[in-house]
Amino acid sequence: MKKDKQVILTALLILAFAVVPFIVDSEKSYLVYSLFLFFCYIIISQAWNLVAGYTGQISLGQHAFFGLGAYTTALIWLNNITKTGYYFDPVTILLSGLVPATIAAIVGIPLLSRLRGDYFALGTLGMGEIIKVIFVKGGSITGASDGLHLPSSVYSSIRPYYWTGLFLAVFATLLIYLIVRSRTGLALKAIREDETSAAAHGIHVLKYKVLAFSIGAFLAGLCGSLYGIYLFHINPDSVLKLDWTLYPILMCVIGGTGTITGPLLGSFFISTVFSVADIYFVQMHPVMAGILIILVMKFMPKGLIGLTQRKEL
Amino acid sequence: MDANSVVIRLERICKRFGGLQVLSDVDLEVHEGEIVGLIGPNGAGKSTLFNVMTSLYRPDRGGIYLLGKNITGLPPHKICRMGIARTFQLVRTFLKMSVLENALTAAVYGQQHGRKNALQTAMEALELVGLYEKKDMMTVHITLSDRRLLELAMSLASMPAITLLDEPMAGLNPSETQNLLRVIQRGRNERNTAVLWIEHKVNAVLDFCDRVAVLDYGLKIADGKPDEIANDPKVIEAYLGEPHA
Amino acid sequence: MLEIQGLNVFYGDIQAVWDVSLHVDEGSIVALVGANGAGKSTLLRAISGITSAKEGEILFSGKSLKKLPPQDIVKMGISHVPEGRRLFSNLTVYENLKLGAYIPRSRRSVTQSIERAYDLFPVLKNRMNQKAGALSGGEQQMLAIARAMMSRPMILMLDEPSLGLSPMLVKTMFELIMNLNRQKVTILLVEQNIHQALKIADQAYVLENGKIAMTGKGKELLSDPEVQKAYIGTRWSKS
Amino acid sequence: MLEIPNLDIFIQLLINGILFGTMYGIAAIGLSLIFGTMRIMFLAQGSMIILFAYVSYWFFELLGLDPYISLFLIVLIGLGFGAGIYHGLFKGAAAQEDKNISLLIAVGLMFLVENLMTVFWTADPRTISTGYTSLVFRPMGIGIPFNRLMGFIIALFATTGVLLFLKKTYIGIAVRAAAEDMEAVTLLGINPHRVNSVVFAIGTGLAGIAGVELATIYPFDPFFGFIFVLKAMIALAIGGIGNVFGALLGGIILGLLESLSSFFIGGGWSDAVSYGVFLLILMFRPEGLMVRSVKKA
Repeated sequence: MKKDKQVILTALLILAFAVVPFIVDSEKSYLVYSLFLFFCYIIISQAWNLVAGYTGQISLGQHAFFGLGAYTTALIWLNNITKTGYYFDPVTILLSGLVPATIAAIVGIPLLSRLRGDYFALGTLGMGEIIKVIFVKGGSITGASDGLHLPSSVYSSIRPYYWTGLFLAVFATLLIYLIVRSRTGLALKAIREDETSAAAHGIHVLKYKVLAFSIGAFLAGLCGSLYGIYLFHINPDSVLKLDWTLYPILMCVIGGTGTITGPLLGSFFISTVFSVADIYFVQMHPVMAGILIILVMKFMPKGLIGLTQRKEL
Repeated sequence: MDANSVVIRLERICKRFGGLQVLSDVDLEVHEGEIVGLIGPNGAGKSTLFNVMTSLYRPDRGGIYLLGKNITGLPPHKICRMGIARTFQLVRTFLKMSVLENALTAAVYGQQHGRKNALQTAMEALELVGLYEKKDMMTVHITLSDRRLLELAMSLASMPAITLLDEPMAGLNPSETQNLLRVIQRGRNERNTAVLWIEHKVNAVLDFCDRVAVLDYGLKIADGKPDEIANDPKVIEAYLGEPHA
Repeated sequence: MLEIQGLNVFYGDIQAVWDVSLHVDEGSIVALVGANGAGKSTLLRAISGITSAKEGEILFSGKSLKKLPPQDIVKMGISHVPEGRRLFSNLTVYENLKLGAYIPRSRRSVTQSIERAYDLFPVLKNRMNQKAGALSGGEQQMLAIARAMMSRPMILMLDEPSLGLSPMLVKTMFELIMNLNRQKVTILLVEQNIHQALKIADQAYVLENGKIAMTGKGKELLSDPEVQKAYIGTRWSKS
Repeated sequence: MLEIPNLDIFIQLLINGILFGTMYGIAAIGLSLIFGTMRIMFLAQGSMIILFAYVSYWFFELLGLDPYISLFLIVLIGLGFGAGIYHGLFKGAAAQEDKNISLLIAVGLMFLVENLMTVFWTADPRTISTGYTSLVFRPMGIGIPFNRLMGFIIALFATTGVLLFLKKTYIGIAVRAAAEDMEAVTLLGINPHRVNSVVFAIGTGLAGIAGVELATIYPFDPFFGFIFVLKAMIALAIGGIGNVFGALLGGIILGLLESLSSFFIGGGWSDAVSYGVFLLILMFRPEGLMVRSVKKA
């Protein structure tokens, strides 16, 4: 009974989000744009949530996969590789997820087998910087520091961005939900709790860590692709900046890592704060992000979700 | 005893840490359905032996044979799936998972061919140790003795050929201890699981085990029936540091 | 001098010490014995303030220690030699000792205290400029005790001083402890080597699963068949 | 084919590398000390350096204060600021088992300082240009810029100072002991918060030195701090944690590596080389960076 209710409520909520562009003037309203950002944040924070919240591996290289996704889309488009239309082309977007996922698997094997805890975090940070250098130094293929320009004339409305974002956010959340509830989820959580014990109970630790890392990269890549299509100008400063790692961390910790609803709450909260900040104090939102991350970690390290959990104890 | 029924055989296991020889030439056999106690003073190398058997450490020399197959150096998860389950001295259950999820993890990943009926196996194991009622609780919220029982249930859920118990009774009160002993016995009776058991409470081991092996400073100094062990002067000396005055 | 009333100690949600009451008289040796995991170390950690989740009362000369952080408890005159010695192995023997006299009261007389430590443990003097990590097990244990004595404590709490030492050294260690006691240092001793511990203890408490199971004079407990049964095993006493 | 440079250029490259590398070294010492007692990588260290570079810049622009004079003032500010940061932000989290909390607070601080600087002072690169900025000594035809030489000398003094502090003072010995075992330190009557705040003060004081040096020799912008802290971590990985002199040496080796690789492979790629070395060390020479955590386990 209770579960049915939740499903119905969730479906209604998604439906409500889906009809927003019909109600407000999507091209003029700031609301549609900020909800679009909200959806992007959900995708990328769920990705980080799987890797860090459920598997216990703090990755500081999420921005690299986000950027890889954006660049993959741009490169496919500009070089006319798949010949499938490109603007909101599902094949391109999917490939933009698969390329980072593959790279994550390749670099993940050495990183995850050799580095634990802080060292893994630092290792992923180094990895992200190397990828950045490769793109900056990629010459004419990647357009160096100026990056790549997509034909922006195809833009007509923000609505397709909005719906694709919504779809991907639902997809990401559902994917994480299903993984976490599956047998794979058991292995991931066991690894988070105690790697040695997990191995002693028959779990192939490296395999599952790489799997989670790779799925995280897949989702980050999808998000990067969508955002890249929105920007039309893909360069290292826009899609390979550390913000794309820090924002998801912030949203996860504010909402509560290792829960499904935590990143949703966190994304909502942060995108609201950012939107308000952008309207009233230009350029201040990264500053506010910094203040928020400190305040949250200092006063409620379990996040918003932690507020409800504490009462149970 | 029939050689075919040997579940695990250790051959001349050696392990050094830095300058310290923790295990020297340890031989040990455990047979099907047998409960073997492993005793010895603190720092004698008992837990290290377990860590070598489950491949958390690689022995410097020597071999480990499970049901006749050489398993030395295989990764820990493979060893678990081949039939060695263990508990840890400092209980290592997965705290932020429910009791059932813990048992389920062991049932899903611990069995070689398993994965079918994992839920049923996990439930049975919980029932066997008497934790069925608490299956939906977060492990972090159950007591230490329940966590020990849960670890035991997890080892049972992986349907092992042998279970290694590392001080399962530490921190349990007498009635909890009785319960634990009953569970160990049931595991043996119903499934013919062999048990190798590190224990500090010597009298429990002597009362309960079919055979007892004694380690001291990394050497196996005795191995035999409980009665023989209890009267072995070498053992008494190892335990008390000096003979009874 | 030290009085514990109805102490309960928790690790997270787990209770490790249950309603323990005990007292340590000035100038005495008190032993806490019991099996691994009986809660002995936890009790010491609670007294010295490292473990903070506790109910009940810990009084030292009538003052409550319950809410104080470890550094303030040391200043009141309680020194704790933790399990496993916990020396600073990259620091020299001298530096280890010097740090022992960190608190203002003892810092003034650090030179005399170090001299006294060398008198008590002459081996340390020969090795004063070596790193503590290079010492043998027995020397390390001596250094750990000497370091704790640097603050000139009134009570010295020792956690398993005989652990990992050869039988010969164990004997020396217990002689040392008695020697310290003769110099008016009150001793609270945690031991698994019950035989030795009970031999030198004025008063002893047997802990089981975090509760006090028995108490009495050390020598009385030593000959108590109940203790024999619990620790050495019924069959062992036959030998 | 690689071009074989003549000896003069090669020596010039070495000297530049060494002189620049000392800055990394100074930052790395701060990181090393903080990691030693708190077990976190203080990722905001780079932003602190940039912050002090700005302070030194504004002292110069507004008050006409020579950077080598304001250095003393900045080090003092740094010491106080560091202790303040510890008490204000990290004190509560330091006691917690979960080190991620401290790590994330450091990340938040980095983010905050970085972006606050951008808001106040824009993202335009700045540099202090004094009468002696372009002064270069030329012993035997090898050019040694005055500012870099000064930086090198100051770094040596600072390192020696830190070493003496750790060897000779009571609290210094306590810092070294705390890097091994904080709990044992508190059992000797030492307040762990005092140790941590001293360590933060020194780390931030060193950031002040590095900031002034940076401002005199290199154009900086708010976001340079992140790159800087990464470089300091690489220096640390090379030199090994817990060894003050090793950290300085690691910085110098990194400086050499960058100077040589940017000449031979080309600027920009030198970063990739540094990060590559970093990853390789993390993975294959764990005794450098990981020695403590292994022992703890």
